[in-house]
Amino acid sequence: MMHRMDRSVYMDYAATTPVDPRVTDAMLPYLTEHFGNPNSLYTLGRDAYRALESARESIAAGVGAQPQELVFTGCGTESDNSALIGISQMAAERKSRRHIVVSAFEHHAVLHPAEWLAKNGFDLTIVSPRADGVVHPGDLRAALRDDTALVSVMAANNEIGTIQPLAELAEAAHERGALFHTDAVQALGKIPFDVSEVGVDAASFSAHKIYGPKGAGVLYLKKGTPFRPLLMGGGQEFKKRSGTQNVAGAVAFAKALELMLAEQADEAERLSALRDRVVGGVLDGIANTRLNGTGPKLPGYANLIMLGCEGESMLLQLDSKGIAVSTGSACSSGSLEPSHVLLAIGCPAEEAHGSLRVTLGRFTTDEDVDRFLEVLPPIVERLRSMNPLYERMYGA
Amino acid sequence: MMHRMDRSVYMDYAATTPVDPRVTDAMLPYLTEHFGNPNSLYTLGRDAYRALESARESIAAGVGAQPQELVFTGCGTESDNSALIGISQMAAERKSRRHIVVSAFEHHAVLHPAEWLAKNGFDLTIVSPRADGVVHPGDLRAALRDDTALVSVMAANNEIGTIQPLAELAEAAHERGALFHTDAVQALGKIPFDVSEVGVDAASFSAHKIYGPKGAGVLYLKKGTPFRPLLMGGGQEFKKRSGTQNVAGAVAFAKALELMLAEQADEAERLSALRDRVVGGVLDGIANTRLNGTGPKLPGYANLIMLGCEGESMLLQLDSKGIAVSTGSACSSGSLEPSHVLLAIGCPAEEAHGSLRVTLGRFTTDEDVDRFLEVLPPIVERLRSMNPLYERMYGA
Amino acid sequence: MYSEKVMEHFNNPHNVGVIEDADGVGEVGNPVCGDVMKITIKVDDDRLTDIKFQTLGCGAAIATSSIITEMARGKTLEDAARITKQEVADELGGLPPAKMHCSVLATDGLKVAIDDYLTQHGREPLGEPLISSDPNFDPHAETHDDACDL
Amino acid sequence: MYSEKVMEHFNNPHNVGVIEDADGVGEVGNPVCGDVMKITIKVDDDRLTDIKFQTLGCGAAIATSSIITEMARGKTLEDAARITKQEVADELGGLPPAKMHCSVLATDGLKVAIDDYLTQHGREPLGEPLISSDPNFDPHAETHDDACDL
Ligand SMILES: Cc1ncc(COP(=O)(O)O)c(C=O)c1O
Ligand SMILES: Cc1ncc(COP(=O)(O)O)c(C=O)c1O
Repeated sequence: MMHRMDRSVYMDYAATTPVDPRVTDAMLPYLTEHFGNPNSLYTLGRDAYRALESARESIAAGVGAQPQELVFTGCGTESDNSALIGISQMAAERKSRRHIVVSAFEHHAVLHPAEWLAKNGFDLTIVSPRADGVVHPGDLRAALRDDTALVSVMAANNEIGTIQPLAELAEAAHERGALFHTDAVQALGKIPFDVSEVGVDAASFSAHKIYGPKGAGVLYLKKGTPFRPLLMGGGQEFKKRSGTQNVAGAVAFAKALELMLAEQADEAERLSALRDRVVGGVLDGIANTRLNGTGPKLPGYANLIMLGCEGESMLLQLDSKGIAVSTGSACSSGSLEPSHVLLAIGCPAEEAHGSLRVTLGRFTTDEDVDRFLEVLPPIVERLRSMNPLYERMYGA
Repeated sequence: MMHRMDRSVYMDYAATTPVDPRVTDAMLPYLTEHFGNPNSLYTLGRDAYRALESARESIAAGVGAQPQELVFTGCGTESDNSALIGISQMAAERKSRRHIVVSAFEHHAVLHPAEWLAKNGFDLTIVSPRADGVVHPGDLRAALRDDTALVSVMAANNEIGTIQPLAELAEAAHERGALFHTDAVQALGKIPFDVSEVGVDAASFSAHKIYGPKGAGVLYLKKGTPFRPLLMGGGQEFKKRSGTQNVAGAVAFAKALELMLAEQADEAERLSALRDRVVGGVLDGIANTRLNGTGPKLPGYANLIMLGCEGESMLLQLDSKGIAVSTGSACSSGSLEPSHVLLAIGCPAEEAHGSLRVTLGRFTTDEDVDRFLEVLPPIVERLRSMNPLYERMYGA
Repeated sequence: MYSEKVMEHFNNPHNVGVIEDADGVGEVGNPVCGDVMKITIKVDDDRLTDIKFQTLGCGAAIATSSIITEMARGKTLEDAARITKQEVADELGGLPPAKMHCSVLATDGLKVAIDDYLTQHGREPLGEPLISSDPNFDPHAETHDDACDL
Repeated sequence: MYSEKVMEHFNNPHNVGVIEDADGVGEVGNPVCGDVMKITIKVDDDRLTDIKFQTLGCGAAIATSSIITEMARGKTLEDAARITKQEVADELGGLPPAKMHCSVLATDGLKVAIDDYLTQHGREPLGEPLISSDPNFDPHAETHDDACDL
């Protein structure tokens, strides 16, 4: 029997979030009473259709888009894949542009389709973020070509939380006639984000990062953006994504975003303060620790390095005390290479293995932070004492 | 103000179904308490992972597959697209087979990817079903070639409900070294269906047709079937479908299938009897009506032609009396061509415009059928009286 | 999908029927395409004094048929023949884009009936001659892409 | 993910530490790859009388280190050096496939320590020589595809 704490402390909001009870309440009727297919003509179907469309309007208003510019998808990954493949292939067909650019620390949902395109007729350039965790517009400019079809840089990084200068990046792309997509899965609702202000052509979102359900995504496609659908069939979603729409998921997404926006300013302040306590507590309280990424960050995000510890061990030890965090250590993923994000910002592999990603959210309390700061130091100490190299590498 | 009935009668179970309360109960905890990301290593994540995997095992047992042969997807359409494109492209790469065969009355989620493949390096042969609504194995044999990569024929048709001789069709494909996929979205749970008994290499399923939520699909891929993923990213689902898994959706799917299988025999009998009442009532009670598809059918499915009526009008009139059915008339879809399914089985266009699809399900009662049989005849009569050609074309 | 006014006219269409001693008759559409309209008119002093219709078709086809009889009654033949499909749609509070072709059925039907009256009286028809009984006649052909091409 | 036994050994690893007057020392792995193991042994009459380890690494790395000290203690050098990674994994109630390489760390570490003892005493080493201090040494290289290739 494992010794477990009564109180569990969730600090991995970047991985996923619980569905907010207000969101569950909003979506439930669309599973049960209002279960109609939104493509059906009778009352039950039209009710579902109206719910779907008002969810679309509400999300559109929330991100500064027109309702017809939003496509409901099955997840953030589908939004990313559709944007990368659908836009690039159509831009290639229409304008013979066959070059794409992505940043090195994109989520794999962007990187892998980009690599797939590179094997299927496209040239791919990968731009590195700098050590601050930011893709610098000048670096993007240097990567652009006259035949660049699409640039994809995320709005905020999922591991280190750094916010990207989207408006400048999009402008750089547009100067060369390229389209610009951003993976805004992590940024949505946490910081102001308006597609028309930043001037992106496409953006990806996912419900389960903002207290909505898993399996509900949105793709913003600016009017007129060349696109071919990834999923073909019944022609739903303005023929841009076939498949019976997940009405409950769409309603949930809209409600979740509405709550994020209503609470954004307060939450940003509250979570930044909590994050500062986490970071301060770790850096001041534990020797040989440091913070990754110096650029501006999403509220509540901290990526910390505990030199001489391995991430998965820390994670499991914290879990046995009821604390949930994640790590960029390779071992947690079953591969051997540590997080491509940390490597991309120049973090040496041996340090990246000792990373902890701590991401706070709606239900994080001061007591959670207290508990984390109480539990972590002895774990780090114990693991370091078991590390045959610790004294040699990091000893005083 | 529209005059509405208190009691509404849903007879479009083939379009979608309400989520069974037992399914809602099963899935809810995975939205709220057990919200972890199944790819996270800590307890909360492992709990979600276990739920996901036990859902997979349960569904696998239900369809005669191994758990690792099932991939959770975002909908039936995604399963179909993934199978058609993922298998064909990989089979082409590995075995230089560049020919595919699909039936003419497949769902568009199969037809459109097939047509897309035909524009992207493949030859496509379309096999017609016969007037009985069945694809005859001999007709498939005649379409096969030595370089056929994939054959896709649905397990049961969504508009006329006819059940296809899958085992013979799959055998015919295999004889020529081709792989066989079936869209079993409509058949699942309603008739015995076992992937290893029928010997298919791939099969598509969707939760919302079996009293589960919209936005949750499954793709069966027999071990060793060549495949490239449509959605690339985090490498979830054995690298066959990236994207954070919809754990609640998977749990719901498993529960929904469990209930379908437990009640299958009884429901088949009950729904067949109700369907016979519908069909008998219409054919006996209304002149110039007929039934589409003489082959064996899914329980509860009837596709009726009311000569001299247009489908959408009937549908809307029925709706104003609280009855929900669908039609294969073009006008309901915004295109002008009536249902490709009805045309494929040789139904003339002018008759197809007068089709009503009546599909009964778990919550259909005897009273529902009574009400339908009471309400329909005057509607048909009235519409015929407004049809300038009725007497000329169908008058006694 | 449909406006309230469309549903009103669909559920309770005005002027359904056939004028037995009509002065003009128009029949357009094609059952293969799923919609057929027959319109009969009474004319007095170049004004439409009565109009009746019969329509096989979808909700929009029936509603546009119904509303055009209301819009045209009392108008001169010339004014009535000038009613556009957009005016018909507007009068109904709009139509879904996919259904705009249905208002062509109504305006075409009316024009054919008026021209029938004019030619019967040895006068010049107002529109281009429409051959309503041709089974290959397609009133939609100009108005959208995916025309009925069976 | 991990079996109960793995978690037990991970949470309460046996024989952690360094034998100060060890008869043999083995150190394998590489911090760049995220796992390093150091093993110290006492030998009496060609039998392992004491073993201690220190490991930097994931849960599986620590658990396999812990269990191999238990498995090897009391065995002859030859028997101990013959413990396979599969035996280590089995003893723990199995390891996730992606973690199988961790049991190589443990078996290799033990072999290096035994060979260190043997060579110190002028005897033939049992295994192929492993150069544990080479920063490019990769104990995983043979065992799976996506090896640490930084
Ligand atoms: C036979 C068939 N295949 C595929 C689908 C598509 O499934 P989904 O709506 O889950 O995308 C449906 C239903 O819409 C169907 O009836
Ligand atoms: C930046 C980013 N993009 C894309 C995704 C994928 O979203 P989903 O899990 O909904 O497929 C995630 C999270 O998993 C993410 O953090």
